Amino acid sequence: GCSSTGSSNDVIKLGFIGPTTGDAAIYGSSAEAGAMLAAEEINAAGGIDGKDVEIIAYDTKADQTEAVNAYNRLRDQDGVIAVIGGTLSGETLAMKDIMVSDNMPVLSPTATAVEVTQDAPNIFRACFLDDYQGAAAANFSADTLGAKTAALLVGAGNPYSEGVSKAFETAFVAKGGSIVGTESYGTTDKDFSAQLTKIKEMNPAVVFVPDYVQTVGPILQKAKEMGITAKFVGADGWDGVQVEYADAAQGNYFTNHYAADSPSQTVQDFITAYTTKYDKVPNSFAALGYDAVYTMVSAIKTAGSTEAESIITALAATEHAGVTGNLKFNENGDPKDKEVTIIKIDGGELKYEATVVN
Amino acid sequence: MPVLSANNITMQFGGLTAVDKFNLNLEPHELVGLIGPNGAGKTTIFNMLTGVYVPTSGDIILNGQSIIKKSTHDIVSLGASRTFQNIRLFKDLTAVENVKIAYHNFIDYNMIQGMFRTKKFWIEEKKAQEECLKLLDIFDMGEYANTLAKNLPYGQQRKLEIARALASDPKVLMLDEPAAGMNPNETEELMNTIHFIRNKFDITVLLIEHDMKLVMGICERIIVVDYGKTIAEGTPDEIKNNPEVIRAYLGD
Amino acid sequence: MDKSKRRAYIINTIAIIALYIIFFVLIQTQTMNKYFIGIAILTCIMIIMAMSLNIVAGFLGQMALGHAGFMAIGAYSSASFSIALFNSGTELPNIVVLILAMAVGGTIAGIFGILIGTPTLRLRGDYLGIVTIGFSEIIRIFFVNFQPTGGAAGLKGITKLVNFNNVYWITIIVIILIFTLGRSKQGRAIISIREDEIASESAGIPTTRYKVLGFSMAAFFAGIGGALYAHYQAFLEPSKFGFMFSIEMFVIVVLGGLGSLTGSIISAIVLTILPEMLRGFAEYRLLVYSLVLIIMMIFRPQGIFGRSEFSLTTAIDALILRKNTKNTVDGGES
Amino acid sequence: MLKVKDLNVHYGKIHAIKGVSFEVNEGEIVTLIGANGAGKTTILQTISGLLKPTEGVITFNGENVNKMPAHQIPVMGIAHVPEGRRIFADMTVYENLIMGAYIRNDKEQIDEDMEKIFLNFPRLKERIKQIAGTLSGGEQQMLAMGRALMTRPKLILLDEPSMGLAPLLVDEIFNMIQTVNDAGTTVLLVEQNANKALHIANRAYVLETGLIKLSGSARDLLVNPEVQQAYLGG
Amino acid sequence: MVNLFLQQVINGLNVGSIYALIAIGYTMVYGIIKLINFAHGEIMMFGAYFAFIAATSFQMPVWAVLLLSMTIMAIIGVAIEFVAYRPLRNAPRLSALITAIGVSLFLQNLALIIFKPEPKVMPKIFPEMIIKIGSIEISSTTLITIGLSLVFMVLLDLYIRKTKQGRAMRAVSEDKDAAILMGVNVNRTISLTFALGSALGALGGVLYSVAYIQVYPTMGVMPGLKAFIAAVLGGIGIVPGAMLGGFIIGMVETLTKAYLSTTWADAIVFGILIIVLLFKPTGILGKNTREKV
Ligand SMILES: Nc1ncnc2c1ncn2[C@@H]1O[C@H](COP(=O)(O)OP(=O)(O)OP(=O)(O)O)[C@@H](O)[C@H]1O
Ligand SMILES: Nc1ncnc2c1ncn2[C@@H]1O[C@H](COP(=O)(O)OP(=O)(O)OP(=O)(O)O)[C@@H](O)[C@H]1O
Ligand SMILES: [Mg+2]
Ligand SMILES: [Mg+2]
Repeated sequence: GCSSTGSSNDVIKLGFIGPTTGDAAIYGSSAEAGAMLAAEEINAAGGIDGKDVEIIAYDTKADQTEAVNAYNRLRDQDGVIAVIGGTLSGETLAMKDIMVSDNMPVLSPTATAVEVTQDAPNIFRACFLDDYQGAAAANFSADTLGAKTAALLVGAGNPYSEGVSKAFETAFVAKGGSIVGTESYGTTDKDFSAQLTKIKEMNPAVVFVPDYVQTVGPILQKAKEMGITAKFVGADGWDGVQVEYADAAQGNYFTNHYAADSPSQTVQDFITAYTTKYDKVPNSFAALGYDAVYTMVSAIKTAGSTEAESIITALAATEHAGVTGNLKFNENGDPKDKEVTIIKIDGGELKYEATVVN
Repeated sequence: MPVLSANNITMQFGGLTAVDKFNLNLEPHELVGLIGPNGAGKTTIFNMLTGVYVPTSGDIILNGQSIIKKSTHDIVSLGASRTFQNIRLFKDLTAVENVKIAYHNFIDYNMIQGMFRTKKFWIEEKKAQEECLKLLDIFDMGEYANTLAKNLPYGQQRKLEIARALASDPKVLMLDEPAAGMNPNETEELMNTIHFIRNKFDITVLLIEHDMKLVMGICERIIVVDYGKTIAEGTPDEIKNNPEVIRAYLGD
Repeated sequence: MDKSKRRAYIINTIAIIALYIIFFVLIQTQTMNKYFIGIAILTCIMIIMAMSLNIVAGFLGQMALGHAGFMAIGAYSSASFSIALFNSGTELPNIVVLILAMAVGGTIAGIFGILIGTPTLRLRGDYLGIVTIGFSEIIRIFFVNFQPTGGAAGLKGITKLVNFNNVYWITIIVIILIFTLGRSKQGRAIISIREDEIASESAGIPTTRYKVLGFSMAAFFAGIGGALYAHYQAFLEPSKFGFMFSIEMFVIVVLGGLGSLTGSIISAIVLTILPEMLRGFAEYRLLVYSLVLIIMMIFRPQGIFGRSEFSLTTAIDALILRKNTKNTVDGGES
Repeated sequence: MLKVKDLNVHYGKIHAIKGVSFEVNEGEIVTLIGANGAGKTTILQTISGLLKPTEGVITFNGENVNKMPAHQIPVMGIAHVPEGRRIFADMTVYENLIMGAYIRNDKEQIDEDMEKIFLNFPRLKERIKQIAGTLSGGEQQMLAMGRALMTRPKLILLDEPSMGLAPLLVDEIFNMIQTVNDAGTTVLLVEQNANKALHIANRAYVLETGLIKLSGSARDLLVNPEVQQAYLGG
Repeated sequence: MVNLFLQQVINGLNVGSIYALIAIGYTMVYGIIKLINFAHGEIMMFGAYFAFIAATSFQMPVWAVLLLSMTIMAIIGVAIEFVAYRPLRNAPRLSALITAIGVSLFLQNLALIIFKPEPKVMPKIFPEMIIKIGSIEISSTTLITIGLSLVFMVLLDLYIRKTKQGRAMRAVSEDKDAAILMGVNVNRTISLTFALGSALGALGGVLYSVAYIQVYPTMGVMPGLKAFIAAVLGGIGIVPGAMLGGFIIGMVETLTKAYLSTTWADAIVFGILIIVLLFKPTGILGKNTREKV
């Protein structure tokens, strides 16, 4: 290798790791798109003390081995000084031990599993933890929607879906509600009629479906066809559902990082810039990828150095007001006091409904 | 006491009775021919005798032991081996390897000894190599020992199959049309070989063949089947002049 | 052991040691960074996987599309074992733990090989292929749902025990063992089944027993590969062991040449390194990779080596011979 | 009718046919005899287009055969009963015969021809619904012959049709060949059974390792001491 | 309860008929060149994309959407055979299998680059209606899916069994040289087989995407694998077997999810497949012909 001795002088190299091919491509490529947009904006605004930020992005195919290879390469061949990633919990956990022993400054935009940041002083994340928004959704369902009964529809084998729904269950029961049934589906399932038929019979007030748009969309569509009247509630994976599944999602709620109709200039600018650049509406992955880069860059600026230890120290103390809210970290490296926004889907638009802080 | 006997064996394929209550008694050291029209059931009889097919009914006794329902490889170790009507060699292996595979049961080391190549491995392999080469030499095939079976001339392939069948040290050797595709000279040579191995290894030979020169020339006894049933049995001379056999098989 | 064999042994031993010294120097002088070391380790593991798969696919001639399942069993069982061992406060040196874990992973995978092979190996060709896919998917789904090993979220907290040093020697040993297996009476019996099962039975080979033996040996070595993988990655996700991974291994074996162990080795090296070399292509990476695969297959349909083995001795002889004919009229003994 | 000129065929590096020339005239029975591996099968396969010659010309009724795609050759009137029979093992006997008439569209005459074949081979009629792969060797040979005749060929190439047949059937097959020939089909016959072949043939060529070594009228060759020595077991 | 069950049976028929259509493509190609055409799932995916484009960008009527998608994929199928499989016609079977895997990966990643990973929502191209039989509700889409599948399957089966071209296909699949000697144009017959198989695969893709409303680059993988299993279950190479296998897999899958377990559904489907094959080693309709020796 020729560039194995740290970053060269005129650019500051950051790594990005996430799946951009294979089954999970949609997550990695959204987060990557957000990250790239942020870097572009930062460079247009003068970069870091005049140096451009360069993001080197590697695909993982959502495969743990690939993730480790990608990370090793970013470190040894490309000489990045910090990493944005991984995008999925699994790939991030696979890289965790090496990242920790390298003391690499890492900010994962979207890895939600609890262990990602545990015992890892150099690893941070921008997203909520699973329990965090699960509880928020439960509180909202119980308090605001006044639901006494809820059914869970969970993606089995999908840690995100399982984690969030477990948190929902705990919080909902703590509020005195009862879970009338839990149905699950496999990660590659496309046919949900069997499960929904059963849920219809249970007749709950709320159905909690924490999953991503491409799964939630068809579920909502089918539910509507079957005439299920319960309210559907979801989590940040729903972001984007208003575009293609507006009818089916009408009148339902989900927890998110920000509201598209928020008066915040940051949010509006982001949405405009993203839509212009990519010709599509950003989802939560894109927003988190975007914020992660800004946060990391802000920490590097504060550190005034490309040296790992000072970036980590700076990161731990950083506070960044981003699209997804005000990001600052607790001692674990997880977001602290991050607000959960409740969104209502109305007429193909995402409408701000409430803000919940756990 | 016969080495191999079949009592009323029958084989049905769906509605078709390919072999019908067939009986056979092979005495030690005999050289017997099994002839009959195409489709008479000769190969099917071989398949039953060697455990490739399980007879619909009837019993087969090899060396005093019933081998009905025994698997082919067990029957081989009990002393009956065969060749095939359509040559079935291990095409991508050399001639000597083909023979060595059938010599399998006489090579004595286990997998661990083989993988770690203990002394036993070397001794046993050396012995196997020598024995198998010796066998090839009997068929004048020493020069072909390291030739891939598929590259052997046709006649040599036929002989290799016989050598392979002999490697398992059978008491009964069954040959299915060994001279098929051979010209008269090659057939002549094959006749001598069959005679020779029968005496050298002191075995019983049962052979199917349509070449009457070969059958009449070396068989001591001939069994004629038609439609799965024995229609005649006797010495070559008796068979040659049996009107029933002439009608059904020989033509005039 | 005759003279030429002894000579081959000596040449190969020298080559193995020389290769190790080269790596050792490269690593010590840090000419080879961690990224390359990581790839080298993975390559070793993939060599073991490909060689072991070659026992079923190449020697036995069966279409086995579920090798990832056995690897998963080996990985999970060895990892659970080492985790339990460390939790019990063992004082054993790491290499001993690794060897024990490999033994556990290999044995359990081998046992599953017997359990799965016994009923299924009477199926032929593509039917066997699909059943092996089926079993390996069932194994994967089991680990997705099995909470004691972390379920879908994965198994964490495995101690990293594998480094280039130990994986190199373990790979060499596995290579040698699989080679010698192929050239023993058991190996011959297994190969004869590939050539012609009916003829093999008729030559007195208990084909069912040897099929199961071949299958379980493949599973055993796959389990060892899995154990190494677990203790290199230090984290296991069930999704890693999906259908596509089995296919990937199968591709390696076919590309190397079914039945050619040296082919498997070369092909494992090429196909592990290729995707890394293509990283620069970003989203076009897999497009290029698949094109390379198609083109390689069209130009070398029988695989890199077909069924033959690459022999260092022969290669050296060929080199010397060429030199000799060039330089002197009389090649003579060398 | 059929003219083979200076034919050379290679299998990779193996030079199997080394400049063979011969011809078959309309109405004749010509036989090619030779030891195993002499190249008889190779020649027939080249005529029917399954193999491409490296050199040489094959003309049939004046038309250059080796320039046309192999599947056109049966349309020209050349049928080939291949070595090892090559019947469609998973199809029924009936379907095999119908496949023989693939290039024809005259339904009634197809039925007629089939009846004729059944007259010659009653065993086939008995087994009309049997899956061809389970027929015995001899039965398969009859089927292969029948299938080829279904194309209504002008020239039929026969590759060791008597191989593996019972003596009675061998006679029958040779009678068949005679009948087919009498009915106007020209025959090129490859045989191991040189004796029988020479008895029904008009002319013969003796092939040895890819070269024609002798040729002449069948009658002459039958009494040729060289031939007797090498191929007639005399 | 009974109604619920019947409802689930209809769901099963719906998925099953799609699996069956896709499985036929596998089986036909397998039958003729003994190749598991791994790219078949991707043929189906591209078929769905073309239908999506035709229906959204060009607002074509439904018959035109189907015709267009099937025709384009028939052509692409033939092209794939020509470029990637024909050069390997005489190579070992498994080599061709590897190119098929290569083609599959290639097409999938090509789609990823062209169409991006986000799923597109397939419009409802069939007239929308709910048909009530007793208290069971069936959507017109379901009925049309099942109906179309059945019609095409029956036509194809008749074609293969009764016509000259169909017989030629079987002849080529058994022995290419012998087929040539009968005057069969082998290349054309193989191309035809790919065309038919790919067109049916495309139809399956369109129906699948209409039923599950999405089109995305990896959509062919799972139904492709399921259809492959279906083909094997029914006896690979046998068209009616593929149909039967497709319906069985669809039904088992749906009923397992409804009554046994959703997390283990795929494992159970595989389990059943394995058990069936253990008792019937060449698939349900596979001929159990012992090799004649
Ligand atoms: N597996 C099978 N399934 C159905 N029928 C079979 C099977 N094997 C053999 N047959 C039938 O059984 C009869 C006897 O066949 P067999 O092969 O034993 O004949 P054979 O006497 O060896 O004839 P040949 O001399 O032509 O080889 C034939 O009619 C054949 O069609
Ligand atoms: N597919 C092949 N590949 C390589 N060499 C071949 C192939 N087929 C035939 N040969 C070689 O070509 C030569 C002629 O073979 P061919 O089959 O034409 O002989 P033949 O006269 O028909 O013999 P037989 O009487 O055994 O049928 C032989 O030396 C043979 O080994
Ligand atoms: Mg026979
Ligand atoms: Mg020949």
